[in-house]
Amino acid sequence: MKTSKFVRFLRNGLFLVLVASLVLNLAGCTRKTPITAEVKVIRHTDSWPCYIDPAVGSDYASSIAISNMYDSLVFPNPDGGVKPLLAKSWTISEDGLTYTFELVPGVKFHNGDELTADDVVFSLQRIMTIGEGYGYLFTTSIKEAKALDTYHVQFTLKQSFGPFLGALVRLYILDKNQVTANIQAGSYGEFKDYGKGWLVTNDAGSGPYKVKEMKTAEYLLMDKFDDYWAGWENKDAPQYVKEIGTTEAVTVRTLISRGELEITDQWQTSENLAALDELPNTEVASFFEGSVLNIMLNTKKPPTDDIHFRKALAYCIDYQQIMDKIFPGSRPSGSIASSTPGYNPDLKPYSLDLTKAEAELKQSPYYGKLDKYPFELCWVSEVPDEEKIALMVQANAAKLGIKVNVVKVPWLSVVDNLAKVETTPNGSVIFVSPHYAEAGSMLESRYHSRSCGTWEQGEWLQNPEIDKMIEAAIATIDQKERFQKYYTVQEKITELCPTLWILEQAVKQAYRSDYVVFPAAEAIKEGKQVNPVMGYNFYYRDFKVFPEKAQQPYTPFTP
Amino acid sequence: MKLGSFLLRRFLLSIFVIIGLSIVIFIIARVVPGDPARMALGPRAPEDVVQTLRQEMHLDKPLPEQYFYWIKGVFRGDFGHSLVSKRPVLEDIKEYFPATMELAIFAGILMAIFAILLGVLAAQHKDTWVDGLIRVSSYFGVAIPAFVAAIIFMLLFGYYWPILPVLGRLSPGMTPPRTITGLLTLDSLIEGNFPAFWDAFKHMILPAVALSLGGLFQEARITRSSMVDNMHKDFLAAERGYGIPEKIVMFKYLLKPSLISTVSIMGLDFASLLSNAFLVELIFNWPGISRYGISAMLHKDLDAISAVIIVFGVVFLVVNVIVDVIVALLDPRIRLGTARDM
Amino acid sequence: METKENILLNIKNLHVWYRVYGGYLKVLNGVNLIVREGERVGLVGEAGCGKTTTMKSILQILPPGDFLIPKGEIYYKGKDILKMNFSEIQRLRSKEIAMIFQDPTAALNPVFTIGTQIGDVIKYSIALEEKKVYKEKLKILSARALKEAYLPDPERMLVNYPFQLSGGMRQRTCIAMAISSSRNLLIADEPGTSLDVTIQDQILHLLKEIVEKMGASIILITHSLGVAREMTDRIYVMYAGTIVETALTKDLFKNPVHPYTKGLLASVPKLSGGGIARGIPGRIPDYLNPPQGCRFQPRCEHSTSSCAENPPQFFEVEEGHLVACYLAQR
Amino acid sequence: MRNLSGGQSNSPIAVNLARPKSLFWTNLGRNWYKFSRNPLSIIGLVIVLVIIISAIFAPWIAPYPEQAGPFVDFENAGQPPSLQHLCGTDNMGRDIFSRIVFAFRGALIMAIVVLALAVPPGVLLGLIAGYFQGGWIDTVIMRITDIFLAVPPLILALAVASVLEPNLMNAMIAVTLMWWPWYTRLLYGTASSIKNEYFVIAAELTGAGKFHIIFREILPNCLSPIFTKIALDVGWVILIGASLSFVGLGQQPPTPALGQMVSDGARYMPIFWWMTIFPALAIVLILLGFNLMGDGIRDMLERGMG
Repeated sequence: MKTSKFVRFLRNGLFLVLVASLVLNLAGCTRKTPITAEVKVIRHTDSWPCYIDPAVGSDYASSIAISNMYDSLVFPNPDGGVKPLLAKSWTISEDGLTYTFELVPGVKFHNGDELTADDVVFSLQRIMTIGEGYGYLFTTSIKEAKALDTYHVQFTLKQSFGPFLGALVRLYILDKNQVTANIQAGSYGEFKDYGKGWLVTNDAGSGPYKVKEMKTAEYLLMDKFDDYWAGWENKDAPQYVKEIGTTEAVTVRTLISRGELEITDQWQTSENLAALDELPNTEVASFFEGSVLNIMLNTKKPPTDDIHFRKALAYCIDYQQIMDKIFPGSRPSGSIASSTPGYNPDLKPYSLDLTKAEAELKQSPYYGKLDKYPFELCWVSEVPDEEKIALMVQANAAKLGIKVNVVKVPWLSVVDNLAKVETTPNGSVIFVSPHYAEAGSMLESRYHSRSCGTWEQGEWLQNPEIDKMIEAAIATIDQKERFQKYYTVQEKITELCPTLWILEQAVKQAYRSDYVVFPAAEAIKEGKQVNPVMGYNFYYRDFKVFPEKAQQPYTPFTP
Repeated sequence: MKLGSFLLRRFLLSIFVIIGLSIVIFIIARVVPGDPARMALGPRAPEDVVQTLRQEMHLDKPLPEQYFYWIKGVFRGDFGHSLVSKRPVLEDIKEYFPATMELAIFAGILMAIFAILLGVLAAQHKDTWVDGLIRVSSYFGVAIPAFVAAIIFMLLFGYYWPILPVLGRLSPGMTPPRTITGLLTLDSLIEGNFPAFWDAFKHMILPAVALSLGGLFQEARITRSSMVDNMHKDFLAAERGYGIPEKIVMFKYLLKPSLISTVSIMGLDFASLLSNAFLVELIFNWPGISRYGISAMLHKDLDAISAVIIVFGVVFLVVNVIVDVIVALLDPRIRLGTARDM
Repeated sequence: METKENILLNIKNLHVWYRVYGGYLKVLNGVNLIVREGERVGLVGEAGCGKTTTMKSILQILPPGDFLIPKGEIYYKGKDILKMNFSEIQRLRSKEIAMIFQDPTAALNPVFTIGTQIGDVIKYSIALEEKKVYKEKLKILSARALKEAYLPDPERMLVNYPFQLSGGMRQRTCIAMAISSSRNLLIADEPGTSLDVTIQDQILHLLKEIVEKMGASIILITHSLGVAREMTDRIYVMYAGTIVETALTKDLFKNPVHPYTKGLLASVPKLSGGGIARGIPGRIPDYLNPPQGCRFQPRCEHSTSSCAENPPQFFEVEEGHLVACYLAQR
Repeated sequence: MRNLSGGQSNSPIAVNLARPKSLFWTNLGRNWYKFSRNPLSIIGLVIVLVIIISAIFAPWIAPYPEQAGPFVDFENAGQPPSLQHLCGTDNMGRDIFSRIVFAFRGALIMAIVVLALAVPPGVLLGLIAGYFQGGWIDTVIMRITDIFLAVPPLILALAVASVLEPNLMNAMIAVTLMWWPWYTRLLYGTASSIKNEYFVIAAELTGAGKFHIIFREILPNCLSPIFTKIALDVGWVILIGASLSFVGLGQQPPTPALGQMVSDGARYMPIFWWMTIFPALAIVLILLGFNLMGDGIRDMLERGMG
């Protein structure tokens, strides 16, 4: 054939294309940007969605973002108490129903407006009306709030609420004018959408950081609010903070290995963390924020409606192995986390004891006909480690002849299922952490009848006695007395054993120790307490970054 | 011109199909248990607020009426609100759609070029090792699902031989170009921002190749066989015999008729390419509408799901029309109708 | 009278094999054929006996890839085509020899206009001396070529696609392509057989006229002896890939020697009564493993043992009348 | 490939009034010969057989059958491939090879159920539409089909599966819903061409009922294209199933499914690369096997009809 010429032409063409692309790639990859005077930045991955509207967000990522962009009247201490922030002082009426706060004058919002009592009242009404996120903290407790004058605001409570100050940490103050200027059509009467639409990607706060760019489902970029009213004595605080919306193991490891990430999220599997720990200049910081891994047992559905059956389960689980193998660094937990102020240290958590388990099971009415009562155990598909827990429990329970069906459920379905008692499974593997740093928070949101139907109570305990005890405890103003009452509530609950308290989870994240000072990590090293309020260990105002100290690999950040 | 009327007919049919599709989607989206309003506002939202939202979403009306309101919105570009992003679905779509299109178009181009190149090569070297190699690799090319290819590429070129970026559209720290078309490569070229262009381009390579593989080899096979068929046609012998140079014969007189069958299946291949994007974007963390669609599906974000599917429906219809037009342009018998006009 | 000069085409002992699954089809088995300048040569034989293959191998346009020429030479103006390089072949195709294909519908590319196709033919035949050929000039030339083939309204014809023409017009188009630039040898492969008789007749006359006008030689392939008789000076009878008999047309019809030729002549239905023709029993042999000796032997009533063993040589029965059959040997 | 009608339409001139028997059955022997002539088809067949057998006898073939279910053994988590664990172990210490073998079951069940549910209605509608071509029935059926064909099956299947509870059953329902239209379209083409065959017209003239014509005259001659498509589809159904479970909408853990194993493994890339690669290769193997076999069957049925 006389086509050889043509073919050669073709072959060369193809070859050239391939070679060219290859060479160019190599060239493209080998070029490294030289390290110059660096911007101080913290890049941190976390689970998405992240809602930066204080009336909407309440999960981990949101709490971090909000606590950095907004100020509340008080600021949480590591010991569980609070210190003044926007409120420079306050008085409490002896019946504990009236709180009066005096605001720091001259506090400026990010847009320059001054923060006044009006804004406080507005923010409170807003979160109470919308009722999402942390709203319930206040809908349940506050009767009314009014601005006495520019710098004085007064709250009147429905009934006395001991940990009110702790709860107030979650009342973030928005700029009334800015929000009302940006309301769109919505379902909240005169306030239309209450600025919800606008606040999805903007902030109206006065906090140390402000939104620079919000790319939904991708990242939140905050930059330092230079004239923050409380000033910046920490000169090495990050100029930019980027919350990257992924927990994909592959992504995270790639970012770290390319020096494009300072701190990872806390949702990495133990295998990943181990792998990350191997990397040079990368450490894994591990601390407790009161987050407890529960297996909530539906006490209204057989067989888990029987206390002996529940106890049998509680005694047959190999907690130690779970803690060693699945959540290394975690510790046993009672009905609330031991790191939560108000935890009863005298209570001994359930532990593996098969003989006790046998004994309990024998007393159960279901003993002998266990096969008739399948035990359905759901785990949240978004948290892969939960599958291991579920399978461990399944294996352990098998020793007693209890058959456990493990079911994988996406988070939103979990929320749906737990809304009704009949759709709530026998067991649900769920993490819960306190909303404000005190036992009362956890006790109320986990075991009070009021919280039935929310994902935080899969037990359907509905025990009037416990309800009363919790309310009484919370109503107590004096802390010592209050904590005593917490103790008794915990005893009572532990006795009922409505939950398998698997462990208190150590919040673990890998971070670049060579050039980032991570306060919580330091505190742990010095054996100090870390802040028990969710999100406040990522209060970036206290962070220190020294890009010039960064070892390779390091990719500088250009906003 | 017959082509015009042909297009008009296609267009009308498409409208009908889209409406039908929207009904199907609507039904699918409404069979879900659970109350969209409650889902939108969260478990702790006060009942009265949820109730007002229900009325706004017309959830209290009978289904047909609900559909009417919904479709009316859709035509006005209002796809409702996303549960996850908490903002209008349209905005999300505007944001993510270009990314997917950029990837798909690039992959499509790769597919077409290499399919034809390999096809011609195989036909040229019929029954030689070249042909054999291409045939064998085509069996694998068809048998390796895009998402498997994606993962293998990621492992190879992301870790063991890290010459290509494996995540997202642009390296962090790379300043993205101003959004004009939304296609990063295009925008950066328009801006003359070449590092950004090169970076964006490199990010596209692996996902695009993973996407194009399947169709590429199938089309290469089709091209080859139709070229081989045509090679034995008299008209080719004639054109050679009348002294038309080999290159012209090959590229003009042989390729054009042979491409008809290739192009006509390209539509289908492009469709499957786009549906594969659903998994591939997930793997390469590509911020496109497919990944958005998946997350919407996992979060039961109904409005978003419906919107994504409608969008894809439209895209496919457009693609099919384009393919038909190209085929018509290639083949006069279709364009002018086989009737004799004289 | 056999002078080298006036021999235009000389095919010597040409073998062509086709590669198929499980072996080779030995289609041409030593074809010998001579065409002198200005001569009109007929090539007759039943369908599938290798006529077209022979012609295609002259132009080197056999289907790519799956054939080979184990031995033989094709001399054109004393130069072996099989040894020519690419450009020489190119020149041959565009200046010297042109072929008119059997089925005009198949011979025209369905997806290009007549104008494009004929235009390219002219462009590249002229391009050899003139470097650039202008569109306008091309158009005029193409139109002229069509006119010479008596196509109505040539300009309009140029923008038409083959499927828009009638069979006859397609055939004329093919001819137009073949004659679009002057040629020394035309090969007409059963022109018009796919058309009805009247049109076929017109086509044949057109060819005759053209050949006379161009003073070119022509090889007319046909399976109808009638056509051959009125169109040609000399006839080659071909059977199963070999030439079995050749003679001046009048001699051949006067005394056919080879049994096959006789058979052919006998199978022409006589207008003057005689009824249905006798025809030849049997069919073309299997080319995969053809008979050892004379390929016609299995169908031949006079076959002897020697026929089966080795193929007969040519025997000259009279001036320029060669027969490959032992019957002619005496 | 329009003229698959039992070889009849290959010769439109030949007027034969006798209904041809479906050549598929009569020529089984000859077809097998054709099929076996092509080594690739045989390879495909072998692969398919291996997969089917290992699916059926999984408990005996898998070295650690118990690990294909709920099982944790953190001592052996993340073992690289070795003689004890051909494909290594996953992050819960389960033998990946065993899980792959068991995953074949789910895959095949998926294919069988989906095709069993999707083909009959698809074929029926196609036949009817094809037979009443031009009528309103035709229009209604084919327009509905168009709607379902407007978006590739994977996307709609994902959508349907996502609004239902994620599990194998719902995944199968979702895929089935998306699969029938392809058969409707196929049969529409075939049936509408066959209905103009002489033997059908003849039957009509002899006053045979519509039912008889559709099921006795037309259907038998559509068998080969149907079988061909089924043979080719098995692989694709399995692939879509894998894609669904890759996203987490298919078979739920701890029951193993290939797609789910691939995506789980991806979380541990590149540390435990074997967690991903081997299930992925298993998918490739399935597709390769069924494609090669399908091609073989198509060649033997389509070309074989002439």
